[in-house]
Amino acid sequence: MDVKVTPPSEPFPGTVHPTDGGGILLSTLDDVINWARSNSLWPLVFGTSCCAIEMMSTAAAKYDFSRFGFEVARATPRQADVIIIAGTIVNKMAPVLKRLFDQMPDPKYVIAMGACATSGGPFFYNTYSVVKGADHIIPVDVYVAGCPPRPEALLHALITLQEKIKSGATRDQIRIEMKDNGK
Amino acid sequence: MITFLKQYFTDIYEAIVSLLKGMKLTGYYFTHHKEIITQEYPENRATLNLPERFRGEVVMPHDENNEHACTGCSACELACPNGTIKILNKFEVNAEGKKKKAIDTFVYHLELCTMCNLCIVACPTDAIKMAQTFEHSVFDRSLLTKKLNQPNSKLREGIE
Amino acid sequence: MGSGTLITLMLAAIVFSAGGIAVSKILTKGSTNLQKGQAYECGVPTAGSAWKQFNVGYYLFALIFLIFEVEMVFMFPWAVVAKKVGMLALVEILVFVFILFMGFLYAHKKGALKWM
Amino acid sequence: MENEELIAQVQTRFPEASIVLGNDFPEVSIDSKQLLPVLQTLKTEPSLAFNFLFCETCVDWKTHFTMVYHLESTTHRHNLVIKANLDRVQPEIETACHLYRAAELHEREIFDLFGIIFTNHPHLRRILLTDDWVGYPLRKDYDDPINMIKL
Amino acid sequence: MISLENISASIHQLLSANLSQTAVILIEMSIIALLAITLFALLGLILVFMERKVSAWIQIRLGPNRVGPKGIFQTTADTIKLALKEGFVPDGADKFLYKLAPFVVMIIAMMLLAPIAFAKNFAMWDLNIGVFFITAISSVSVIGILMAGWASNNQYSLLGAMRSGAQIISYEISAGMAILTIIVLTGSLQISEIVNSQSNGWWLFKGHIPAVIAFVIYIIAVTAETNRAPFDMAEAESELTGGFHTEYSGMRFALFFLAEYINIFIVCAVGATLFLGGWMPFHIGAWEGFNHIMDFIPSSVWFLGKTFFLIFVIMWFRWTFPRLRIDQLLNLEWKYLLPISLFNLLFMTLIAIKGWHF
Amino acid sequence: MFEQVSANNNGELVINVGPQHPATHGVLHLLITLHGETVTKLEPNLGYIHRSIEKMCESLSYRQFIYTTSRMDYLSSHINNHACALGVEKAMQIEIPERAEYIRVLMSELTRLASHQLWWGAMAMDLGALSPFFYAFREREVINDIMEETCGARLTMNYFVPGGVMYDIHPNFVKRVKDFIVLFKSKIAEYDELVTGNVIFQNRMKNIGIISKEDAISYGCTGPTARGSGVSCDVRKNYPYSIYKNVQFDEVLEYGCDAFSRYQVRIKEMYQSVRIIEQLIDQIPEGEFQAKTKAVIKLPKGEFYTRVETARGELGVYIVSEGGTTPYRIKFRSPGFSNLSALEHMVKGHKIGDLVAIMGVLDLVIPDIDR
Repeated sequence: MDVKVTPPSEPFPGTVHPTDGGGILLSTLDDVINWARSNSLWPLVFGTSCCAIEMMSTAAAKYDFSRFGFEVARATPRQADVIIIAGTIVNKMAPVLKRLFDQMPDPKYVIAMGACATSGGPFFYNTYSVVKGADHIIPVDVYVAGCPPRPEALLHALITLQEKIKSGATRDQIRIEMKDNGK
Repeated sequence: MITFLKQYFTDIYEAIVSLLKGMKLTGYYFTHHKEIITQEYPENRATLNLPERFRGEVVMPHDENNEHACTGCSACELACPNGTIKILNKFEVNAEGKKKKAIDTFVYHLELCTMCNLCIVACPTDAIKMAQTFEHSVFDRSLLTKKLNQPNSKLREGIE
Repeated sequence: MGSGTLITLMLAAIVFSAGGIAVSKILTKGSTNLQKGQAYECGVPTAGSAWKQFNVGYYLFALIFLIFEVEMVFMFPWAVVAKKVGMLALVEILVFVFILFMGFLYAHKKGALKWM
Repeated sequence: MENEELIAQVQTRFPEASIVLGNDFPEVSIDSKQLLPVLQTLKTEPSLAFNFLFCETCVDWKTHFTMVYHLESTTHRHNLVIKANLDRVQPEIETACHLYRAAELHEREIFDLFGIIFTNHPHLRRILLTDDWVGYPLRKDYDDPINMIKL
Repeated sequence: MISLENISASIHQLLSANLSQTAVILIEMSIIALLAITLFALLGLILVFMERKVSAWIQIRLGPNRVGPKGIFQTTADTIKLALKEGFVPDGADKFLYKLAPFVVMIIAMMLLAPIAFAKNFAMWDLNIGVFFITAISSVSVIGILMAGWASNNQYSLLGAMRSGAQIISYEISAGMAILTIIVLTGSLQISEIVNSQSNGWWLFKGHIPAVIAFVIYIIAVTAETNRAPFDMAEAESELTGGFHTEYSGMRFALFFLAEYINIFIVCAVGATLFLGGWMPFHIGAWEGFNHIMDFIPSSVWFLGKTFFLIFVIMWFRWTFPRLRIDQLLNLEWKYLLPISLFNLLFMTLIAIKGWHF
Repeated sequence: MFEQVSANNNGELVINVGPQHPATHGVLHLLITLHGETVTKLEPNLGYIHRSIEKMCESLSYRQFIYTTSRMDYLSSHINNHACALGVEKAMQIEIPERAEYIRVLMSELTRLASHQLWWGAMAMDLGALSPFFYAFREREVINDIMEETCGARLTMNYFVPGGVMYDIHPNFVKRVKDFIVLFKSKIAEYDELVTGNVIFQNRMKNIGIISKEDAISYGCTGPTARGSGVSCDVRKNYPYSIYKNVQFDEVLEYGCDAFSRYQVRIKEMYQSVRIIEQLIDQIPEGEFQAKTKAVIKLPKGEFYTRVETARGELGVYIVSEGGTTPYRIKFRSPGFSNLSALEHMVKGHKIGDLVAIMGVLDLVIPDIDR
C-alpha cells in the first residue's frame, strides 16, 4: 500500500500572511479580490448530522466564527460562498448536494467537515446508502478530520481555506505543487 | 365596552412590559463587555490547553531510541469498528535466528477515524494513544492517511 | 435647484447600481451547468412554476389598505391648516375619521382583514 | 396486570395463539391473517386496553419473515408482543394503521427495507430510500456490490 | 465656524462668480450626485458594520475583528466580494423585471435622501412638502420588492413578496398617522420648518403624551416598513429561506441589502427630525451655560447622533425579539396601531387647537 | 415519489420545505400544500440521512455497535449508548458496579440538559430570535467542557461500554458539575425573561399544534411531545432502569396539548434534571467503574428489548440474537420517528410560521428519525 506521511509541524496557515489591513496596501487587483473573497466567506446553512452541531458551536459565542466575517449564514445558495458539508451524505442526499453546489454562483468553495463528509467515516463499511466521501459528488477544497471535529478544528479549516484563496491557487495547482514537494 | 377597553389596555401594558424585560436583558449584555466569552482561536494557540483525555488522533509514541511498543498483534485492527487501522506485518529474524512477526507498517486512516477509543482500550502493550491535536485540515484527503511507526523504528526491548 | 435634484439623484442611483453590476460583469467569470438556472427550492426540483393563480385574498387586503392610504393622503393638507382653522377642523376630521372607521369596521366584519 | 395473569387472559381470548414469556414481555404468536381482529380486541377490551403501539418491526429469518408488534397499555402499564410469521415469497399482511396511527410510518419503513406489502395501507411507498431503489436492504440476502463495501 | 451650510454656500458663490448659470447648475448637480453616492456607500458600510457589532455585543461575542484594525474593513471586504460574485438570472425568471427590481429599490432609497436636513440649513432639496414627499415615495419601494419576488419565479420569493406587500402598505398608514400628529402641531410639511419649530424643545417633549404615543407607533411602524425583525416577514430566513431575494446573488443582492440599510437610515432620520428636533441641539429650559455648550457641538453631529440612536434602537429590537406571525403582524396593525393612532391624532388636534402644548 | 401533485387552479401552492432549509434542523423534506399561507397538506419525505445503521450493526460486535448510536441522536448520545449497554448487560446478566450506575445517570442527565438547551436556542432561532441561541450555547459549552474532561469528546462520546463506563470520572468532575449547577440556576431566569414571558413568543406558541391525549397515544408520541398532552410516558418513572428508582424526581405533565405546553414541559424537565444531578453528585460511591467482562461478548439466543428515556422521548433497542458475536437484527425504535408522524395532524390548518414553530418545539433530530 502506498502510504503518505505528513511532514511534521507545517507552518500554521493563520500566521503565514498577516491579515491586518493588508488588503489596502496590496498592489495588484487580483490580490485585492482574493483578499476580499477570503475575508468574506458566507457559509450556506447546510448541515446533515452531528457535525452540524459542532458547526453551531463554532457559530456560538465561545468560538465565534464571525471574527472572520463568517457569520452571515445564508439560507439560499445564491448568496453563499462556501458550503460546509457538516455530516454524512447519503445516496438520496447526493443529488441535492450537487444541486445546491451547482446553484451557487462562482466563486464557490467547499469544506468537508468531519469523517463522514471526508470519506464516509463510521459508515464506510457495510452500509448500502452512504456516499464514501463528498468529493465523489462535488470538488472539495479543504478536508478536516474528526468525528466531529472540534470547533477550533473547523476554524483551522476555515483559515486554511482563506490561505488557499489568498494564494489564488486552484485545486489542480495545489495538487501539482504537492506532488513536486513529494508529499 | 368598559371591560373590553380595560382588557385592551391591560393587554398593551403587559405586552410592553414583557418586551421591555427582554430588551433590558439584551441591553445589559450589550453594555457589559466583560460578559463576552469568546476565545480567539488562532491567537490563543499558545495558551490553548485541551483536557488530556481529549481524543484528537491516534499516535504511536516513540522514545529517543526510535523504539515503539507495537508488536503488530492486530488487536486494535480487530477492535476498530470501521477499519481505520490496517497493520501490515513482516517477519524479522532476531538474534537467535528465529523468525519473528514484527510490524512493518501501521496504517492509520485519520479520515475514517471516529476517535472512539476502542483501539486504545484493546491494545495490550499500550503502544498507541490518543493525542490532543486537532488541526487536521488538508487540501487533499490522501494526506490524512498516515503511517504511525516511524521509519526504521524498532520494537522496544521486553515487550511481548 | 428644485426638481433637478431629484433627477440628479435618480441618475446617481442608476449610475451607482449599473456601475456596480457592470463591474461585476466585467471582473467575474461565471460557470454554467444544467441546474444553475433552475429555481432554488431547498435543493429539490420545484413542483411547477410560481406563476399561477393565487389567492384573491391577497389583492383584497392590498386594496383595503390602499384605500386607507389614499384617505391618509387627504388628511395631509388638513393637518397643515388644522391649527389655523381651529375647532372646525376638529369637527371635520371627526366626521372624516368616523366614516373611515365605519368602513374599517365593515371590512373587519367581512373578514377582509384576515390573512389567508 | 402481572405477566402470568395477562398471558392467561390473552390465552382465553385467543385459544389458537401460542404464548410464551420472553425475556422482557409476553410474546403472542398468531396467524398473520388473524392480525387485525386480534389487535382490535386487544385495543378495545377495557381490561387489556393496548392503546399504544410503541414499536413495529420485522425480522428476516431467511426462511420466513416475522412481524413484531410491541404493544403497551397506557392505562394498565402492561406490555405485549405480537408476532406473526409471513411467507418469504409473497409477504403480505393487513395494515394496523387504522387502529394505531403510529403504524403508518413504521409500515412504510418496513415496506421500504423489507418489502412487506401491507394491504389497505393508505400510501405504501418508499420512505427512506429513493423510489428507483432496487431490492430491500434489510433482507439477509440483500447484496449491493457497488454501494456496500464489506469489511 | 465651519459648518456644512457655510461650505455649500461658499462653493455656490465661488462657482457663480466664475461660471455661467447652466454650468453652475451642472457642476452643483454632479457634486450632489457624487456626494449622494459617497454617502450611500459610506452609510451602507457603516450601518452593516454597526449591525454586526451590535449583534455581537448583545450576543456576548466579539464580532468581526480580524480584517483591518478592529475589523473595520470587514464590510469593505464583503462589498468587494459581493460585487465580484457572479450575478446571474434564473432561467425561468422574467428577465426584464428581475433586472429592474434592484434599480427601483435603489432609486427610491436615493430619492428619499433629498429632503433630509443633515445639518443646519443643509439639505439637498428642502422642498415645501418634504414630509409628504417621503411618505409618498417610500410607499413605492414595495413595488420594487413585489417586482423582485414575482419576477424570480420562485414560490418562496412570491410568498415573501406578497407578505411584504401587505405589510408595508398597512404599516404605511400608522407611520403616516404618527407623522400627521406632528404635522398638526407644526402646521408645515417642510422639513426645515419642522426643525425650526423645535428650537425651544423637541416635539417628543413638547407634545405631551400623544407625541410619545406617536413616537412609539412611528418606531414600530417603520421597523415593520423596513422589513426588520421582529417584522421581517418578507425575508423570514427560517420560514422562507430568503424571502423575496431568494434568487438574487452578487451585486443585485448587494443592492437590495444596501437599500434596506439606507431605508433604515432614512426612516430614522425622519423620526429624528420630527420627534427629536433634527439637527437642533439639546436644550434644557433656562440652563444658559449648558445650552451654550450644547450649541458648540456641530449640528450635523446632533442630527447623526439622534439618527444613529434610533437605528440602534431598531437593531436592539431585532436582536431581542422573536418574529411575529404574518397574521399577528396584521392584527397588530389594524387592532392596535391603527385605532390608537387615529384617536391619538384626534387628541393631538385638540391639544394643538387649544394650544395646550408647550 | 409523491402522490400526484397537480398544479391546481384554486390558488394552492405546493412547496418543498427541505431538505436544505434552516427550519428543518437537518435534512427533513416536507412537501406542503398551501392555500394562501395556510398549510392544507403536509407530507414528510425521509431518508436524506438514512445511513443504514441497522444493517451496519448486524456486522459489528456488541462492543463496537454502541458507538454508531452516538451518531443517531447525537444530542443525547450518552443516553443512546446507555440503552445499548443496558440491552447487552441484560442479555449477558452482567452486574454493573454502583459507581458506574451513578456516573451513567449523571452523564445522562447532563446530556439531557445540554440537549434541552440546544433545543431552546434552536427553537428561538426558528422563531426569529437570534440572541437566545447564543445564551443557550454559553451554558451548553460548560457542559461540553465537563464532558470533554471526563469522556474525551464533546458530542459523540462512546463513554458507556458494556459493564460500566470506559474510564473513571475526572477528579475535577464533581466540583465542575456543582459549579455548573450554580451557574445554570442563575441563568435560567434569563430564559424566562427573554423568551417564555415574551408576548410575541407566547402568542406564537399558544393554541397551535394541538394534539389530544388520545391522538398523541395513537400516533405513538413519547417524550415531551406526549407529556405536553398529559400522557404519562416517562420511561424513567414507568419502567425505571439503572438507579432511577432511587432518585426523587417528578414526571412533568402539562395538559394544554399545544406547542406552549410542550415548551413548558421541556423547561420544567431541565429543573428536574438539575434536581436529579443535585441528589446524586455528592453520593457517587467509591469502587470499580467497570465490571469484568469477557473480551468477546456473545449474547445468548433470544430477543431483548430495552427502553430508555432520551431527551426526545422513548428510545427502544430491540436486539435479536442468534447466539453469535454480532447481533442478528437490531431495531432502534427512535422517538423522533413517531413524533414526526404526528406532525401533519398538528400542522394542518396553520400557517407556515406555525409549521416552523411546531417543528421547533417537536425538537426533531433527523438522523435519529432516519437512522
